[in-house]
Amino acid sequence: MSTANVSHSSSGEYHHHTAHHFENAEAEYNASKFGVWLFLCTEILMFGGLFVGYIIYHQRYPEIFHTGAKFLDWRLGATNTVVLLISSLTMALSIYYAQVNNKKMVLVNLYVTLACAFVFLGIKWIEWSHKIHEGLLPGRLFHYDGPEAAVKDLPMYFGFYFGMTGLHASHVICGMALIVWLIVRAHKGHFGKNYWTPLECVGLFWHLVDLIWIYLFPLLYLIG
Amino acid sequence: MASSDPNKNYLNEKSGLMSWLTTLDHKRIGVMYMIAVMFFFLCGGIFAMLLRTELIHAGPTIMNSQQYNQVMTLHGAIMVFMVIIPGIPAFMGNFFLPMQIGAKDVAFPKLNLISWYCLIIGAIVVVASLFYHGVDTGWTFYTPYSIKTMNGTTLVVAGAFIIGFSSILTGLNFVATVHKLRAPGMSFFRMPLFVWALYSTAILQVLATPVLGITLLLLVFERTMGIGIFDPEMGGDPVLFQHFFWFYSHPAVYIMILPAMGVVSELMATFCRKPVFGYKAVAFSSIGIAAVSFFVWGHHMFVSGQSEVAGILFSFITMLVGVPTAIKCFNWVATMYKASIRFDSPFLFALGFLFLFTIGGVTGIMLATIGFDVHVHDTYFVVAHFHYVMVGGTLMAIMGGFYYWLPKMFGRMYNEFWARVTFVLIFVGFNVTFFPQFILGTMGMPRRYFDYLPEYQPLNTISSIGAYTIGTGFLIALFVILHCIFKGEKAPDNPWGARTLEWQTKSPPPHENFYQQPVVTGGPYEYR
Amino acid sequence: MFFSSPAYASTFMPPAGTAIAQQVDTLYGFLVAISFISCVLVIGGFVYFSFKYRRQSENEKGGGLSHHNLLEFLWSFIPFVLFMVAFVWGWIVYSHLRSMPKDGLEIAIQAQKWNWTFVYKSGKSSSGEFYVPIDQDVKMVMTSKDVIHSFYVPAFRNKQDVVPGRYTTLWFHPNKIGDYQIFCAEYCGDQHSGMLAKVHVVSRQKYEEWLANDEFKGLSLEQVGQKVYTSRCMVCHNTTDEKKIGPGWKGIWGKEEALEGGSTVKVDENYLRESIVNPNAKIVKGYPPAMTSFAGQLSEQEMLGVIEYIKSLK
Amino acid sequence: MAHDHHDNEHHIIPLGTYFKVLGALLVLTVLTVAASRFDFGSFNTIINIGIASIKASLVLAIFMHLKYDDRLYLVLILTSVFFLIVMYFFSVLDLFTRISQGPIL
Repeated sequence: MSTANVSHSSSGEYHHHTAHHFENAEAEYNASKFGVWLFLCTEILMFGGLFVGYIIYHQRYPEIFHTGAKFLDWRLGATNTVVLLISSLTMALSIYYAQVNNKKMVLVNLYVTLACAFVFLGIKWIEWSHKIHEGLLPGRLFHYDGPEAAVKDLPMYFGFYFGMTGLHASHVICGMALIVWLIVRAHKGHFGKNYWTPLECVGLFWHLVDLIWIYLFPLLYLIG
Repeated sequence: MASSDPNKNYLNEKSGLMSWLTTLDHKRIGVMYMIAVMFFFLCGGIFAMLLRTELIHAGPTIMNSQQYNQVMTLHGAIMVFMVIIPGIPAFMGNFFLPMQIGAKDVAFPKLNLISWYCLIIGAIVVVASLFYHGVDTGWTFYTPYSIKTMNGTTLVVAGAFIIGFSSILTGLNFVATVHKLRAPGMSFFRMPLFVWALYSTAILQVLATPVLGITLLLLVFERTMGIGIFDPEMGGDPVLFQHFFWFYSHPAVYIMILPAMGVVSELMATFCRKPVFGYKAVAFSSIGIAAVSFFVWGHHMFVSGQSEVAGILFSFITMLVGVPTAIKCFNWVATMYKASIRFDSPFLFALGFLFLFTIGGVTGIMLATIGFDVHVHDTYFVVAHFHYVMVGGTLMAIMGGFYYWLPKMFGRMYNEFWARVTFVLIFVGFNVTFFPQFILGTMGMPRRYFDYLPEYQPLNTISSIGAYTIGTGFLIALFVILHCIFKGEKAPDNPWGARTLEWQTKSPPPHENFYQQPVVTGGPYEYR
Repeated sequence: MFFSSPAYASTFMPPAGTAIAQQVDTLYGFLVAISFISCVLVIGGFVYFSFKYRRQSENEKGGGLSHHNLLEFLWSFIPFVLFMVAFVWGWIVYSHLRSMPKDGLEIAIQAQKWNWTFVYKSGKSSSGEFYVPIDQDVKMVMTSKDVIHSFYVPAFRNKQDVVPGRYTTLWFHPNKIGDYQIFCAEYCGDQHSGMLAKVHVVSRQKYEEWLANDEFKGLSLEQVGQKVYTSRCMVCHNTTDEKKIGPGWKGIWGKEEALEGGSTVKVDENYLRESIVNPNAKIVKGYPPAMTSFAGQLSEQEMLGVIEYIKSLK
Repeated sequence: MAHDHHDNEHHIIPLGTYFKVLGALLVLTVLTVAASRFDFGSFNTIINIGIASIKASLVLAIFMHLKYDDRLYLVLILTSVFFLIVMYFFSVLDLFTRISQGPIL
């Protein structure tokens, strides 16, 4: 988020110029991390609002949520959790390798993280298309005619399901775009033991996306 | 450091529209916010005049009920989301926060520019709803009415969602700037009180606005897919929407008033030429108000079907949030004891703020008393209360801040006589408009009424006449400001003899604010 | 502010119709008094200081003290005590306002976009006119058929939102005969300001009489329809042919009406009956789907009366 | 405020710790799935949220370096979670203390 004007000093080693209004790179690094942590608070509060709504309605209409959860395949959810945990690890490793100046491993880990993200979206797409195919859609679009449809207001569960997983998937896609941006810069050799701020900032965002899925998985999938 | 060429400053350093639209200088972004907020205030003001013209006497006067509902909604939405929330923090805060703490810029200049574009894009989306059947839900978008009504509402809700990001990013920027970019020697208790007020506002903006974001997003899903979370026909609970909405919207009213209190603290210190009485008390009450503001939103829902237990608890906590506000008022009055007071128009507006905000505050306590609130809830008593606090509070402070900082922002002096004319017109017009509305509310006239019973006629006519006086006052103020920016005569660097950092540099200030990094040794208001 | 004496101040309140309304008035008088005093203190204070400490010479500095612990404690503690007194008094009055009496005359209120319907236990329902006997606890159980409304009687100092999808309650004990205005206090759309009704507090004997008599006795079907029109339909439909919220009724009987979505329908008895019970089935071209259904609210006699009345509007 | 620039004294977490944390997270995932097999009634939600919070604090502490960073970031996160709890508490306080009223006709 800081102005990264790029210049290559003589030894080909990339040297990041600190923005004019910061004293030194250290102050800029701290400010950037502080800014990202504040942004993570806004994300927690946004998703938190949705979780509060979910828990309140779960307490008021337990049978809707228990019937709804039966349609979800917890095995797919569990695999997605494992996939995201691994992507979280490889993201953290990419920062570790940047700190020890091993530029090749930074790239490897970023690619693995990106791959995990694609796998996650793939599994997500399988689940969504299965629901859309069966007509288990939110609100007015709901046209499922199985026995469970007798439960009053069942579409509300799928309103929450598509709302929460949709919002989370959109954040996964934003995370993937940021990782591609990191990969491009890593190829240019921007990251090393003197400068890895963007890596850490995108890493923090990615870990938060994983954190939200850690809460989402039990609340949505494991209440059957 | 700034280029030492004396006649180079942030205004003429680069020229051309693109240099403005892609600027990363917090001062230029502040000026761009000023232009945007003044324009939106003009639109909101026109809608206000239309409302009051319609209510001059009972029955349709210049529009039918559907048009009245749309004008009422747009007046509320524009004034809240586009004038009063970005008003002081984004315009004066962006310009003066970095200067008052001796920094060269805000922590994230690019983010600062993005937040300005969020406001503009959001505003365009809101205005686009006019050409798509309009919106008539009131600025609160209560469900299930907002779900079923005309489809301009989706655009206004999406617009407000985008404007929310402008508020979040500004708050995020200010918290990071205050924590990380203070000048050497400037500890937290040497910061001016304007910075304290903006810091507590920024915390509110960061922590409260995201919940509005998710609420408006759910409302858009509700309208497009009918997910039924807030729709009683599909199992939802409309009162839960009110809980979600007001969880943001009450901290939002403190986002509106805290910066105004910051401006008034600055004006008090400068024009009484002494430190503000009880600096630590005023600073901590800003933080106190920000903290307690998250616990009181239920007083907007005393009669909404909320349970009695919750109502009583919210009434009790609302009384607690009244105490730090009262402390601030008493501290300002105590500042004037044994002071050396100069009656320039910024100070007149500060006194106007004190007068009107006191009435706004005490009527707030009356409304917090749940036994009485049941009678006057959703009546003109509430309309009068929040106009006394928002127009009498925040707008008086915006005008006071404008006149106070114009010499610093543009290096030119405003016309003192005409500025005082605007004060008299606005102050008198305001009381004539909104004081009768207290009485209308006690007599039981509900709010958002297009047509009213004959017994409310005389007071409504008086109120409309007062509204025209405020209108003229603000219009003259617009000319005073425009005249000052383009044709005002040169102003000295520190016309008021103020001690805060932004007055210790040239006006208009150079690109990097200071020629050499200021080192702070004493408090912000050392006059001896 | 409102002149110092609280009693004088409450003259702005509409005449109180219940005992609890008196309590709200005294609370209101107390609140006005402490507000007036604190305004005089603060405003008087700074006006006096601003005159006394005008700047005498150009470089005169402000002196005075910058903090004073006792003073700061006092002006935090005294407002706190005053606010707590206001809170507790408010709590007591609120509990009176909201504690439902065990036995009382139970009446169901149905709010609908832009009129109130009162349904008595005897099955009699009246729209816009709410007859209650004097000196009797009246319990109202309210629900809305479409959006949130709010049942507000200024004379009884009481209001309660009427939320669709659930029942909210309100009660009062009228102790003065008279007619009191009912407002809708929660924004509910176009005719929010037109959603008015009246509480008629009458003697018990007159109340029994009103409850028993069939207001349509001896009236022709057309006159019944005219009565139903004035109490329910006038808010949205004109008897001329010009548009209000819904289409005007003059000369529409037997006419071929163009509908949204291109098709047309002949205005006859079953079209009108269907439009009353399920209005969104066939909407006339150029009109918003704003009408909520009157299913279960109109008796057969009233339905026939409205149709008869429309026929008579040539 | 000025830090010396040459040696970044940022704490570098040893490689092994990352893999240990991943292991712990996977075990907890298995645990939470297993816990959902049994029906503890309304206790289930509390267990779900409990295990999820342990996993979350592991990710926060190690993967996001919160353990070795400025205390301020932890305060920020806890304040946001605290205000969410406040929102939940007051909304639920209202929803579950309403005197339920049925139709009378």
